[in-house]
Amino acid sequence: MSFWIDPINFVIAWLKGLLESWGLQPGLVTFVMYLIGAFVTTLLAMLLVVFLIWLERKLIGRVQDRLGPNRLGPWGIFQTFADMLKIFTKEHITPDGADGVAYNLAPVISVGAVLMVWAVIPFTATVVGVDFNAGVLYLMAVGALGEMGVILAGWGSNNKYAMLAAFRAVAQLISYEVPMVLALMIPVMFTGSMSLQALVKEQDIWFIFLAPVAALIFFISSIAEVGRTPFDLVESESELVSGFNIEYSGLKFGMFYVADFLHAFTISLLFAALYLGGWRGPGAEQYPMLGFVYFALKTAVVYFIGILMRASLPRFRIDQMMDLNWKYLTPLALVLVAATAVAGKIVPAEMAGLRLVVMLALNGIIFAAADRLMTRRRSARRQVAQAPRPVAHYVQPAPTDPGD
Amino acid sequence: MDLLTNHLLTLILFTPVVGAVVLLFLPAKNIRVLRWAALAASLVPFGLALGLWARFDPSAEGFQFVEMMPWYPAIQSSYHLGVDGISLMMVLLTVVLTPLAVLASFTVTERVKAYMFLFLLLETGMLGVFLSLDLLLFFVFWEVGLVPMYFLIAQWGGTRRNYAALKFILYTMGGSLGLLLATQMIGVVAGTFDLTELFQIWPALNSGTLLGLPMATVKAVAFWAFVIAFAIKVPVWPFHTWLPDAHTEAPTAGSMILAGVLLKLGAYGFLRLVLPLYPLESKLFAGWLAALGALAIIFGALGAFGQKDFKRLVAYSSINHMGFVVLGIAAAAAAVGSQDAVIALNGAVLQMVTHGLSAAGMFFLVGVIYERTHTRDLTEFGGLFAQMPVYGGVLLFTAMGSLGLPGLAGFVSEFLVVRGAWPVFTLATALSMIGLFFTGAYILKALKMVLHGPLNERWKGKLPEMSLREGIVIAPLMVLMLILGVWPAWALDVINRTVSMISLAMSLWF
Amino acid sequence: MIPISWFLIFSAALFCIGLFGVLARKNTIGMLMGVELMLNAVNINLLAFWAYRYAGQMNGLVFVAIVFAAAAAEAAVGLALIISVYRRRTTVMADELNLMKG
Amino acid sequence: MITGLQAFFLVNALITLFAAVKVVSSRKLVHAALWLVLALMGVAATFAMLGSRFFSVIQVFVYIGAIATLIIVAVMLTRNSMEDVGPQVNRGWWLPLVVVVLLFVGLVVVLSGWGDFGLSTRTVGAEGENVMELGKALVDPNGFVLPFEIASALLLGAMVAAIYLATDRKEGKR
Amino acid sequence: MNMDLLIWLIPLPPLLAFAAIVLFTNRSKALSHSLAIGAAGLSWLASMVVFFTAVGREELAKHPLGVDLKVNWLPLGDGAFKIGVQVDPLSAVILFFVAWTVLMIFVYSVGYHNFGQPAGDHDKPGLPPHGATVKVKGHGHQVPSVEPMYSRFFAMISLFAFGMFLLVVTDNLLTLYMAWEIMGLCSYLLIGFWYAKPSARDAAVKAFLTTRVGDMFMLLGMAALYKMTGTLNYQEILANPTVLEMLASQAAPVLGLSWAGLIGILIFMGTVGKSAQFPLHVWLPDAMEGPTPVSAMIHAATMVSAGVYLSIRFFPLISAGWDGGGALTPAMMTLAVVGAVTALFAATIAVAQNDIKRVLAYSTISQLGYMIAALGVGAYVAAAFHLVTHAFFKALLFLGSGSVIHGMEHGVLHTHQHIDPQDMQHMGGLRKKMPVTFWTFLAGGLALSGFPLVTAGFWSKDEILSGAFNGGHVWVFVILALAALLTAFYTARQITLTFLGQARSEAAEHASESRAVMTAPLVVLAFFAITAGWVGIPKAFPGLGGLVPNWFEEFVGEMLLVHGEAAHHSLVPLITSLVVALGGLALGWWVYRDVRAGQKDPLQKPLGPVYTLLQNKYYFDELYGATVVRFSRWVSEVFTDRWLDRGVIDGILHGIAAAGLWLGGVLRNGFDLPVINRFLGDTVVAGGTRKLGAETSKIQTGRLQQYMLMGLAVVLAASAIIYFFFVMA
Repeated sequence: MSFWIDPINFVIAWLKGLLESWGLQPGLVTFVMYLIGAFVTTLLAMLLVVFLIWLERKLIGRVQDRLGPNRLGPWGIFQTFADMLKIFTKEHITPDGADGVAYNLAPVISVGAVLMVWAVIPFTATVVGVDFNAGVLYLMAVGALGEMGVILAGWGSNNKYAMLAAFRAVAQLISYEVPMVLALMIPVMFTGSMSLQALVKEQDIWFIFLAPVAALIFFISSIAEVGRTPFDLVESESELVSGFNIEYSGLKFGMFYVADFLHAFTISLLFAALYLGGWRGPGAEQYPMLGFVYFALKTAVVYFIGILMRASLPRFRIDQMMDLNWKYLTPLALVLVAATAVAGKIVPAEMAGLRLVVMLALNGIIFAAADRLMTRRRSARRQVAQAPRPVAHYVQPAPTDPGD
Repeated sequence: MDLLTNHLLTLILFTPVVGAVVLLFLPAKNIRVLRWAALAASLVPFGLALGLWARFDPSAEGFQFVEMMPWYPAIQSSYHLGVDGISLMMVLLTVVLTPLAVLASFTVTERVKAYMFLFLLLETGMLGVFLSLDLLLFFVFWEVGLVPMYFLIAQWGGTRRNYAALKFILYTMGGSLGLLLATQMIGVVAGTFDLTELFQIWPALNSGTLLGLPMATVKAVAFWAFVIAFAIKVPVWPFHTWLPDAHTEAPTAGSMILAGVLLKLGAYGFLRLVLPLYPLESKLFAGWLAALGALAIIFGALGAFGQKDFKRLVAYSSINHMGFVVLGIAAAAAAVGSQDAVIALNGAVLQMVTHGLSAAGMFFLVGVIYERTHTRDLTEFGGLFAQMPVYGGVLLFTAMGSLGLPGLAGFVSEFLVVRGAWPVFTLATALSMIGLFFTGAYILKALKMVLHGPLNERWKGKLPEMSLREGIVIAPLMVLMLILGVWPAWALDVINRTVSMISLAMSLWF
Repeated sequence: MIPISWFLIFSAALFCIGLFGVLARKNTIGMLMGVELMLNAVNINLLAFWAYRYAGQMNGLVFVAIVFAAAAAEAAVGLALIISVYRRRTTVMADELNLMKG
Repeated sequence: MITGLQAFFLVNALITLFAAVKVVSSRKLVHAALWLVLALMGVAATFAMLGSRFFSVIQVFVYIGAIATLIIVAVMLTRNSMEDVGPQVNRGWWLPLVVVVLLFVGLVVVLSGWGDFGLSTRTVGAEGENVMELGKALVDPNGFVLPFEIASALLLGAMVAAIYLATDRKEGKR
Repeated sequence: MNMDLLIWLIPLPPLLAFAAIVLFTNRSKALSHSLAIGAAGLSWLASMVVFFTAVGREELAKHPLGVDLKVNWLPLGDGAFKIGVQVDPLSAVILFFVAWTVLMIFVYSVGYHNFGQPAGDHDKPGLPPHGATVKVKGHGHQVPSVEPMYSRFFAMISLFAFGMFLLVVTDNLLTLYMAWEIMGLCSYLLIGFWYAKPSARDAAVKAFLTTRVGDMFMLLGMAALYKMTGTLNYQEILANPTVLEMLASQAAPVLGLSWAGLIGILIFMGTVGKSAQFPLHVWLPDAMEGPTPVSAMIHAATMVSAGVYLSIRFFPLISAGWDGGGALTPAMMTLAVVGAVTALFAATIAVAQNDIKRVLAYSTISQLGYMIAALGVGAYVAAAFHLVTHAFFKALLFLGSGSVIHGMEHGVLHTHQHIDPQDMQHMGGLRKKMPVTFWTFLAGGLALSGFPLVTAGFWSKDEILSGAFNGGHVWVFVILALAALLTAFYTARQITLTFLGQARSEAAEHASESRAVMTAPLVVLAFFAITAGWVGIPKAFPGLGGLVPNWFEEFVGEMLLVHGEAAHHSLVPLITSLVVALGGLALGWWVYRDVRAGQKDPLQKPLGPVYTLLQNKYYFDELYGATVVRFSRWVSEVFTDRWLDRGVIDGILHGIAAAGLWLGGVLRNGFDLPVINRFLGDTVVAGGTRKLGAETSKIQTGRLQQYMLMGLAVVLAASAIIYFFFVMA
């Protein structure tokens, strides 16, 4: 194994040999290696966030016809460092009546939950933290931990806005987990495994082509999971001031902030891994580092789309958000899972071309049907809304027959 | 996929119930959702049954897709399902007609939830009768099919619905009592309810007693109990008077199912139970049955010709048509083992299918016109062809299918029955031609009074043409009628082998 | 290796603690939490027997899965009930809910 | 001599049991809920130690992600129970305690009479459970499809029931 | 192309045209008739190819075309019922005239239904068009209007054509029956084409039901035949001496007939209904309610021909056991009697009819009787020959009469005179107004009356007469000769009244010739009406015999397994036919040569009540109405419905129900209420339970946890006891 082909594993092997040569037990070596891996990954992720924050501000600025950060360093690239410095040096404030444990635990859980995701992501053909036979489930489980952070923050702050926001957030997160899991079921069905590495390896055809609608659902619900525009009801300023983290400042606020950005990036990673073939690309098997580049590029594209959405879409109302989930995405995902399961059985994986055509057609049909239903409902509601209403006095409306 | 193939029948059987239960949890006010959900629930067994048909091997002997599980081990009753050619055709008929009937019921606005619930329950009852290979199970499903129909008539029926529903339930319940009695007797004497076993042991049973009665008496009692139960359901003249009332008062879709499938239960009972279990008795009494069949043909047709109520006319036509089924069965029982018997049975089973299609279509079309005019009195129509040309064409087509016009479904089966019955019951067959003649007479009478003649000014410009939904309901029936008439081989392929086997098995007892 | 007895005793202890919660907590939500603990104890038992004796079979795992389902259902319905009761009677204390008194 | 794994088990068990005790004794219900989370985590770790990674993840997902969150939300929704910091156990709390201790003792006694009580060799391999096999067993007609379907129906029923119960059906207001 | 396949394809284009018109093109009149005519043209083309191939084939009767391609239609028992096609000499000649007439009628219909004319002022679907007003130079001007249901008409006649082609090319009785019934349906639809007219509506029902009577017998005959032979294929039955022998020798259970006789008569009953033979002839004159091309379709090209075709086809069966001379079989005797009676009977009625189409209708019945009678005496080839020639000239006559009516309608619209355009009393002198129609009609009329030598009718009729005479059946010969005389007479009457003399109404003065699209088919058919006879000039005919080979005899005669005795040509029938034809024509012209407007029929006075009897068709309709129709209505409405079902059966049911109610009431009042409710209910059971409940309810505190604790304690104690005392011990 040469350094140039697979530098990371080369370093790992070297470190391992080094530690073993010190006479440590093999179990302990593994443990230490995991520790080092986790540390390095975490560090990288944290550093990445610094860059992401700058990137996002810059991009959104451009979308909104502004310049964005432009003072510190070339293209304002050091702006984030300045912000960091400021946050690090701020005083730790704990509000009156706050529940100390919950209040202080919340930011840690938030960041931790996001970082834990990175443990199972296959970065290249050879580099993956834990190739876990229930990796997809693990993703969901870890996501669930994030909710815990939000709810603790909301409750611990002893602030009714924070509390309300936390409720909203939890409602939103739990709700959108449902279509997300269902959308994840489809790649799992194609692969027959819940291991992420296996999922990536199976994507001779990217799953976004085999299951475009599932990809769409996953993308939408993962944005909702992150709580970004247009799903940022949690922090709708006019209603909830600033959301569940209103009472936080300084480093603790910073941790929420980091968790937010990191989460956004993580879902892009996941999307790229699950639907865009992850590290797969020409030559990635032979030169794993090339896979890393592919993966990064795909992630960047997804992330970029996410930012564009954030910059261009208005916020949902809470009922719209819930409607979208329960009345649209969830049923759609359910139908999709069932239909894909049947179609997948009928057209075996060996007939790749046929399978691709069938799946595309199926997705198209289902999506068109769902869209049609949705449109009709919406227009029906609009008609009701536009109907003239009695102004001066209230008249008991005659019971209408919804069947006609 | 194993689940699908190994338990296909169970799936077909119980998906309507599952759908019905799901319906219970939907909001009662959202009628649209209820309707579509019911339709979807009835389409699932349709799809599954198509799969069943595709996997069915028409050349194989005996029952296929057999499922057997202990159900009531204490009395040797088991959950035993299976299909052969006859039951497959009946299942197909049921699953085709039910979605159409549900679609036809989209005009029901009162208590839609209960209505659809009952409908889906009814479907399971009917399918259960066709699929079960256990006498007790057969009886259970027989009753399951009965009750929803009662409520459908009594709750959503016409003006005299209570009388009609009561007559229906009492009459058929009376028959069912006999069925229950016979089932019990057979179960106790033979020690099993399993039909495949009973086919082997019951006809051979000659010794032993039950409650001190000699076996011959027991068998005769059970035989007549069966015959009367099924004769009422078919209905064979003179047990037929419940039918015009029930049909006339039932809601449109109820009539469709009643005529399309429920009547077939009786004939199916003859084919599945009476003939194989009582080959000797059947042959002995076949003459009487043939006579009753011929009388049903003649008096059914005459009765229809004498009606002024459109729906009653169509109802009597069912008696007329089912008479051919009875005649065919009687001929098969008498000429057991010969080519005539096979042809007659083929004809009888095919007639069950074709009558299911045409009668359902006719009842639906009566419903269509009734919804527009709120009358069924033939004298109040007239000249509607000009108002509703598409409806007129469709009615003409369906009526011709019912009349047995060659090229449409009814003819093939009628010809086969006549061919099969002629050498056996020459006189009855010849007399039944009177009925066949009057079939033409009443059909033309209906057409003449509804479509032709000067337009009744009352309806001028008031009758909208058939809607798309109505078109969708009737179109499959029309297509099937045409296909069966032009190319009946695909259906007969399925039936032929089975009825040959039945006939052969019966002949072994002589 | 860890003997199975450790797991069994651990689960027994967890079960008893949960049971105590169910029996002694005033608050119905607290009782519910006790139930969850008991169910977890059961699962530990199931998995322990599975791991030590019947790893080739699926019975234990299947049962664990079903316990999970039951637990989820129980939590959902239980909490919904509690909230519903709370709406009507503004209390969730078990000793105040005695409509069943004969 | 206690191995690393045994030590880890003991630490984990102690933490879990302690958290469980806090669950049933904590005065603040929200704290109790948080302790519950910790206890459940401990159980998840125990699952992992038993070789079932799948169920340990499921434990986190279902119990912590769903059930514990639900409980916390419920606690917060029933406001005055949250503010109630008085004694959280019934007056006659000693009676259950006695019963429970008796039960524990009885369980241990009964269990210790079991021949395999000291069994310490596992039959499960290092790779843990085979999720694929589990899945197949769940939908196999000769396996567990019936329990599985019943459980599904139970979940569905629970969902419907929960929605029904929680819907505020005051007149004129939705 | 494969000839077998081509034969299969002959009936197909009209069917497709029918489907296409019904489903797609019924909005467009031009498209609809183009489709229909195109389809008829394709069928015509295919038929011609098949016909000429067949003509050129050696030993066609033994090896018909198209028999190699069969399909399993019905799997039955161990075998299957096969259907297929065959073209043997008989079907070939039928195919020839069917193809020609069908095509001509299709073309003619375009003009008849006024294609290209404006839509009518008050026209409604279901009624004949009443004419449209067109403004020409400022003032209104009535012209014929286009039929509102134009497309429907073409759809229906396409289906009709399909039925006929199918009937001709099929190789078995079952398919023939199917085609037969399809045509029955079409005739029902077409006769009732103007369905809003009550008369048309009733005529349609009458036609359908009357023919259905025959069909029922035919169905029985078919069943019996199938049972006896195990097949319905022509070749296997009719060309198979052993089968025929078997059928002829086995006795049937009815009337001492052999099976061949019984089946033959049953099948012949189908012909009686379809070809309107006595006594089922009543529907055919009424069928004139349909549009004229329909009358032509029904009476010439298709339906009635189909009936005779069936009888000709089954002649080997009907004549099974007949050795070519000597005594007729019972079935043949039936045919001879029915045919002869019909021929004379219908001819007498025709003499007294005034409606131009009704005359032709009765004439048709009469001519069909001729053919049947010919079959009855064993003149197989003559019957087929007359069938062919009759088809041509009768189609010509009907279309011609349609053209006359059209011209009269034109006059009616022009003059606003309220007269029946079909009544010959109002016509006269149309010879000059409508020359093409006149000359073609004349050709047809002469052929019908058997004008010697030049017309087709003469040759075929002569052959029948000589067949009857030479076969020794003098009574048949006499009746047929009488009928021929009457035929010539009423033909002359018709032509004289219509075309000759002076116009007897204003409308007739303003009548005008029809358009070319109508007259061109007339010319074509007139050609065949003249020439079709020359292919069948008997060898023994004095002078002409042998100049032209008797192709028809050779070609069709091949079909027969048993030939009649060699025709020793006698001069008696020849002279008879000359005399009756010329005499009848002359007499007719002489009687009617100058009938004036408003004048009564010259025959009315000399014949007196007989004339009234004839004019009212021997009161057959009234007779049937008073007996059959009334009886069946009484049986159905009163006997079955009111007495049997509602009275007897329901009465018994209601009696049972009343008895049940009474019993229930007695039980309730006599047992339930006093014994169970008061005694048992109030004192023993309920009271005790209530007390017990009150006692035990005290331990119900309503506290969940206490219950649980109690339960747990009990369980714990129980388990401990069990464990320590049973397990440990």
